[in-house]
Amino acid sequence: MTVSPRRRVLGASLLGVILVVAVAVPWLVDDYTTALLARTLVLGLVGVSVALLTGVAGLPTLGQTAPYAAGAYAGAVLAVHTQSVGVVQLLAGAVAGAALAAGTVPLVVYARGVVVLMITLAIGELVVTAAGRWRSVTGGTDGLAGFPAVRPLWGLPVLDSDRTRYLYTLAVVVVVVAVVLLLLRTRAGLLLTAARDDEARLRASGHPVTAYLSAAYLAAGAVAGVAGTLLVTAQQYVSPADFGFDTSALLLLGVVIGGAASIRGALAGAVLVIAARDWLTGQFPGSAPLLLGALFVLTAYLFPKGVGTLSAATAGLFRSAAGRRPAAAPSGPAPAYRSEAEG
Amino acid sequence: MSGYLIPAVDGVAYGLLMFVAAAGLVFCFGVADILNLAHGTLYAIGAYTAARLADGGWATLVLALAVGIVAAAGAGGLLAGLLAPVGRRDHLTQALLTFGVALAGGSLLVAAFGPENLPVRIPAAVDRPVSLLGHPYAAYRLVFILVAAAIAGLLQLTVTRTRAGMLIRAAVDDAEMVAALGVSPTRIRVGVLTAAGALAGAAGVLGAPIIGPGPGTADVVLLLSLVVVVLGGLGSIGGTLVAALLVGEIQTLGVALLPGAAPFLLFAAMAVALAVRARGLRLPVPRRAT
Amino acid sequence: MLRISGLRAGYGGGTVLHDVSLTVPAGTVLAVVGRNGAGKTTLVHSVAGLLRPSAGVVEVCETVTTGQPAHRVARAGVGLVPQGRRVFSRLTVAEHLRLAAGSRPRGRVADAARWTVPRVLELLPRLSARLTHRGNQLSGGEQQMLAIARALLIQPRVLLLDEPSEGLAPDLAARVRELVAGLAAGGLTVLLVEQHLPHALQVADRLAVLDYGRVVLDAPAARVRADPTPVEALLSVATPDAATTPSPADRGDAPDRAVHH
Amino acid sequence: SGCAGDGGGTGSPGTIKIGLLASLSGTYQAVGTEIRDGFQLYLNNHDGKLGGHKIELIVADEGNGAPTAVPAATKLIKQDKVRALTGIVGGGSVAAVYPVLTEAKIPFVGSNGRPELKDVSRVWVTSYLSEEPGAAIAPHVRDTVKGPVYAIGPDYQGGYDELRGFTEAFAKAGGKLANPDGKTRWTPFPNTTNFTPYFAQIKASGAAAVYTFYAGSAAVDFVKQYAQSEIKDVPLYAAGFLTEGGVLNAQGEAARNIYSVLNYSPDLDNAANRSFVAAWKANHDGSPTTYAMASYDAAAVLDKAIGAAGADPTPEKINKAIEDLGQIDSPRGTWQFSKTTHSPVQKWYLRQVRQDGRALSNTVVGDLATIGG
Amino acid sequence: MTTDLLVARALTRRYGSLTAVDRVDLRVNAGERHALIGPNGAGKTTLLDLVGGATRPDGGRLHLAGRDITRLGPARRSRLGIGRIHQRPAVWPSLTALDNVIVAALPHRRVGPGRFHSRVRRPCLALLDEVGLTGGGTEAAAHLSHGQRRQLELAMALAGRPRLLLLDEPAAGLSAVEVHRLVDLLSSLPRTVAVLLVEHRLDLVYRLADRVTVLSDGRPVATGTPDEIRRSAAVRRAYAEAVG
Ligand SMILES: Nc1ncnc2c1ncn2[C@@H]1O[C@H](COP(=O)(O)OP(=O)(O)OP(=O)(O)O)[C@@H](O)[C@H]1O
Ligand SMILES: Nc1ncnc2c1ncn2[C@@H]1O[C@H](COP(=O)(O)OP(=O)(O)OP(=O)(O)O)[C@@H](O)[C@H]1O
Ligand SMILES: [Mg+2]
Ligand SMILES: [Mg+2]
Repeated sequence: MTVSPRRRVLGASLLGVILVVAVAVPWLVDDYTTALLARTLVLGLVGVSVALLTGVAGLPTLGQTAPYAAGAYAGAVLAVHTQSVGVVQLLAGAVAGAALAAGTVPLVVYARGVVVLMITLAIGELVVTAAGRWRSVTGGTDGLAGFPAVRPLWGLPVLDSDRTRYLYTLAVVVVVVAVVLLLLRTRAGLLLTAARDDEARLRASGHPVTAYLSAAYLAAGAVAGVAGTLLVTAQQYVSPADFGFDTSALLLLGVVIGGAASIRGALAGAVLVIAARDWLTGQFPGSAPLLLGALFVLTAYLFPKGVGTLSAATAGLFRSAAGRRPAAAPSGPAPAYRSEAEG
Repeated sequence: MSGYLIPAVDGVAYGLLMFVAAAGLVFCFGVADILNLAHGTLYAIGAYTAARLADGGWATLVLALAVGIVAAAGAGGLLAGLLAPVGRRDHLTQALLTFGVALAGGSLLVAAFGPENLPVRIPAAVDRPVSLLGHPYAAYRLVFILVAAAIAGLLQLTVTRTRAGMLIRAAVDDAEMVAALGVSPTRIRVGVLTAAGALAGAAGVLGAPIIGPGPGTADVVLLLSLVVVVLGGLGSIGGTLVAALLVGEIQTLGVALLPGAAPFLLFAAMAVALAVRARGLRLPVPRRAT
Repeated sequence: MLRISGLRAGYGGGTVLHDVSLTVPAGTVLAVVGRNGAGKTTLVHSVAGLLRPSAGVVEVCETVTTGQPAHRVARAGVGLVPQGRRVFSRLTVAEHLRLAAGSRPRGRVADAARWTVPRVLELLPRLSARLTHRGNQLSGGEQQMLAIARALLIQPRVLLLDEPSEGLAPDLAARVRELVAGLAAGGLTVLLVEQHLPHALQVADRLAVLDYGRVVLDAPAARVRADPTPVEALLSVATPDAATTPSPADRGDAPDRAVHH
Repeated sequence: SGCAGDGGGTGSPGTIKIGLLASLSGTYQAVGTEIRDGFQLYLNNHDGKLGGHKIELIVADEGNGAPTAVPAATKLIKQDKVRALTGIVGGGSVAAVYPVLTEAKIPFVGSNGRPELKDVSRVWVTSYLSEEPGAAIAPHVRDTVKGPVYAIGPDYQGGYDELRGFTEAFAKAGGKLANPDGKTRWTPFPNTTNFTPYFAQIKASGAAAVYTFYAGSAAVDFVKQYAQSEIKDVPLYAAGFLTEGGVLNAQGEAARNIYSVLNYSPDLDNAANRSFVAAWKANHDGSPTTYAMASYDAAAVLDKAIGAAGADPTPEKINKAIEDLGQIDSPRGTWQFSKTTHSPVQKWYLRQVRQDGRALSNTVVGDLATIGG
Repeated sequence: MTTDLLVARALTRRYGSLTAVDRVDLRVNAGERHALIGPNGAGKTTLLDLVGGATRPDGGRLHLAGRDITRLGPARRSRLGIGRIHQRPAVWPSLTALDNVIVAALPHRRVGPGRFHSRVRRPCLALLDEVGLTGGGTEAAAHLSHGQRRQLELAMALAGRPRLLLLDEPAAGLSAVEVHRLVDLLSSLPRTVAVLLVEHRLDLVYRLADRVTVLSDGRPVATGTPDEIRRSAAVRRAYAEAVG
């Protein structure tokens, strides 16, 4: 929470440069890259929701594809049947994502660590399976395509080129990420960090920790839902394959690479991983997995900081799932928690 | 009624097969707390070895077992070497590294052995149906009753009775204090991953006739193993065995009883079981900071 | 013996210990006192190899151990009772003892001086009633006893004790002090961190005061026992350029009220 | 005309870029490589030219499905600016790539997957529609099997289509399903690795035969477990993919005697096939599969169409030329595109897994109907 | 009766065959300084856990100011006015020292965003000063030494403005000055705060406590004023036995 003013100015100007470049990009690259970037941004936004849970709240998740899918299908159904106004679709996506999260809250918020990982994995798989079978709404495993073009707001022109779709995606992602960042600067961020560090202590201080975690889970669901709706716009197509296990795994790893108890790191990490995958698939057909695998191994070495920040923070929680005490910092002794869970 | 008998028996055999396939992960993740997402790849090494070496005779099966164990153990050791220079040793970093290795290793295996599912030949004596209470049943699957019992017993003994087992558990709690007792935590980690590789390799060779070598093998084995290990309560070998049997029955008897819900059964059961257990542990506040 | 010279150590760039030099001859106890955050634990960790010093030399029984990993240092004969106990939460008391007793440090120990499990249990009888409890099922004091037992069983020639009596009931703490004195008499080298000056003086042959990471006093204990005032002053008066822990407002009447009972 | 550079990208004059998208990594890599090699074989046999133009074939990796297929296709279309696209293993991938295709108005000559699409004016496939194998074999099964037939298949779109083709035609032919509720039994896909509980159900249903469709490792598991199950003596009929290509090798003895239906078999006796098989065997171990054959035909289609599209074959002209192609001479026998579905009207064959020299192979044992479109 | 703040009746906690807290009756009056002493493993921490809600009793009841709190979770109890420091200091390592105190204070001080600075932040800073951690509390708690963490946790407990403060060995690991400061701080607490103090430093106990309860093997063996306890043979026996 305490950043020196100089660093703040530096950070702000860096952010400004990045934004300017991001806006200018479609005029600098071809349509293919523009379309790719739009899709990547969408996945970056899902990455933000993953980081919100994994890094900030300490609930490592492989299941954000579930609200992502809910948001996507909500947006798609709206787009096909009635509504071509972007904000309405986005709102519907957010509601759908949050609703799906609400339905699964009791499954998730009591568990910790790897157990959360497996529960959310199961939720994600169940939702994908359901999406593949609910053909009347989702078009089954073949997916849905052929949506009428979106208009961002009433009265604005429709988005019918890669460039406009990219800019729309960028705008929404920037707004949502800004909102998330602002929210985390309030006490919410402090409380979630504390919950991640030591939730028993937080309870002992009078905080309703489960409620906090539920709120974070709902919020992350809404963010993923918005991303889902954006996917429909950016990609013009949705199918259950978009929400498969590979996507969740890559997003989680992207977040790890981003070193993201910081949301911005997560966005960057997820964008990086997805872009690398898509780019590698395009440039080195057939060798993409090999190169991507090597890339993961390398990042673990090259950016120990990025990986480290998140890891340090989550290591403890991962362990507490099994009732183990957090990893000892190299210097200070760490508490030896007792656990009835083990007895 | 008897329509469910074979699925029920098969559930046991299939569950035990999964326990064998998961054994390496039980050891390195469940016991030693090292998240190894390349576990499926280690299994695949064993399975490919079986496909290459076993020709239907007992001698070659034994040879395949030996080579598979050595190869996968070597790969496990290599993995430990890769993990060593990384400063932080939490699960997410381990996941990143080992997943990368799994991705790359998977493509290398496909490059070496081709993209096809390879046939695995086993001795004719076990490659046939036997009569089980009047129903024909694949004899080879019954092998896993013995193998699983042996592995479970061995693991349990190692973990609870031997000095190595104590060191591994201690290193999970506090690696620095293990070092302060004069034992190098790095050596423990190398030992664990090598042993886990050997287990996975053995499972790969023996399991190859059922979960055979192919491009999807590693993923299937990893996913099922993770499910079994986490459901088993991370670290308890008895618990893992029970979880494996449970998953086996869900996949067979459950499917037989509720065929319409089959696609949802495994994951729904897993999510609910884990959530109920987590909630059960949480409500009376499990952790106490003294 | 233990020789520390010119030691500098810290965390992530910040230096905590500045040029610390101390010598503990075999068969003696050096007590280190100092205020919270003075760097006592940092010193112990640097000696034990848990923290890599940025400069200086640590010598254990004529072998330089600086920069060696902790397990090498331990095998050179250094036993550690860490601050905060750090017992293994998933190992039972019996397993702790077996594990520590089974480690093979370098060098021979005379059989009479050898620590065995029965001998340790005789010293700390409470533990024998808790043999099947896991580390996380012990009370704070019991954990402390276990940490002491664990360190003894690796047959150390140099023993580092970081506030070993924290959480022990008074008579047990006294017993630990007796033990420490006895160990030193038997030829062990002991570095004891102890907050409570009178207790430290009871067992120490020398006393070092650490303040803001520097040794501000290093004197024979007998001299301090004869006149504790300078040390008491050191322990309560903060240096003016204090960054994190400035002087208490009420330093005037601090020493005697706090330390006598 | 003045629009030479229009769709041509930067290739040397006269060179035409064609994009081929297929799974070169992941679960379907085996099929993907066959598709690539089939197309390449045709090119090699024709001096690297199609319709007289030098061809620059740009290959991209479809990966496991839509999420990887879309960026790869987008690259081919928007960056490489190919004039036609071919390949694509998965129906889901085709559906996912479809919007990009439509937007760029590029013709697609697919060689495997083909989902249901609203507008196929630029979509052609040289393989078949998923319903067709089942529809082709159903009357035969009805006639030869004395009793009800159990239908079982994987729980995804391809499975639905394949099995629907069979069950509808079977019912129309007067056949009766052995499934207790009269509906096909779906097995979770791709998670099912153990089929024994289903075999118990089949046993209980008293089926006289089983009809199924699986591909890849599920096909291996299904066949191997079937052969050791309590229904091992119940005749097994399947869409050809159950025993096609590498899976047959992995199934080994367990696959013996399985009947399957497919539009191709390497032992077909016609001139085109003889030269195709010979050329294939010169470069590869083993016989070509229907995947390779379909891709080979896709190249043939493009060859003819580009040849007919004049000196400057724009995507638009190529598409128009495909429309007017007529009969195509192929290793599977001659066939032509249906006017409505843009997929082949072709002959189907009944095959059985039999000993062929030292190995087992799919041997044609009879002709089935000519259907399609 | 009305002055009873905390009433425990027949409170029991078993761990397997071991009864860590055995039918303990305990009364703490409002504003009372009540010390809990006893040998290692006597059940003191377990008793504090039961009062704070970190563990559930196997038997007995617990009342706070007349209200039955036996079934309430630790968060509810904290909001009813029970504050606590742990035998092993428990802080949030990735937050700064100040944020630790602020987070501990939040549930107990409902303020609008505008008043946050004056109503929460400033008092929390002052608390840090009071326990002896100054410098603005900008250091991450992970970087504090053991003793500093204990000081921090005391500030956190005080930030909740508890009616009942549970202190588990607050002086352990504190240096002489800090112990002195602690004594001052505790003696200067307003009489609206009751303290249940577990401490092995008997000098502090006798100085601070109004009443002392001695626990041995989970049973209370004596309760009385410091003077009575100092003279009690039972107490000496309980301690002597622990040493064996
Ligand atoms: N992991 C760490 N990272 C950064 N700084 C640390 C770390 N651990 C300790 N410090 C700082 O180093 C200094 C010395 O800490 P140390 O633990 O050595 O003190 P100590 O003398 O043992 O104190 P105590 O009596 O409280 O145990 C303190 O100012 C502390 O803030
Ligand atoms: N989770 C647990 N499982 C089993 N036994 C436990 C558990 N927690 C505590 N005990 C036992 O209960 C007894 C009481 O422990 P407690 O921590 O209350 O003691 P204490 O009085 O605080 O001791 P100390 O002064 O050493 O801190 C001890 O003998 C301890 O071994
Ligand atoms: Mg210290
Ligand atoms: Mg205690």
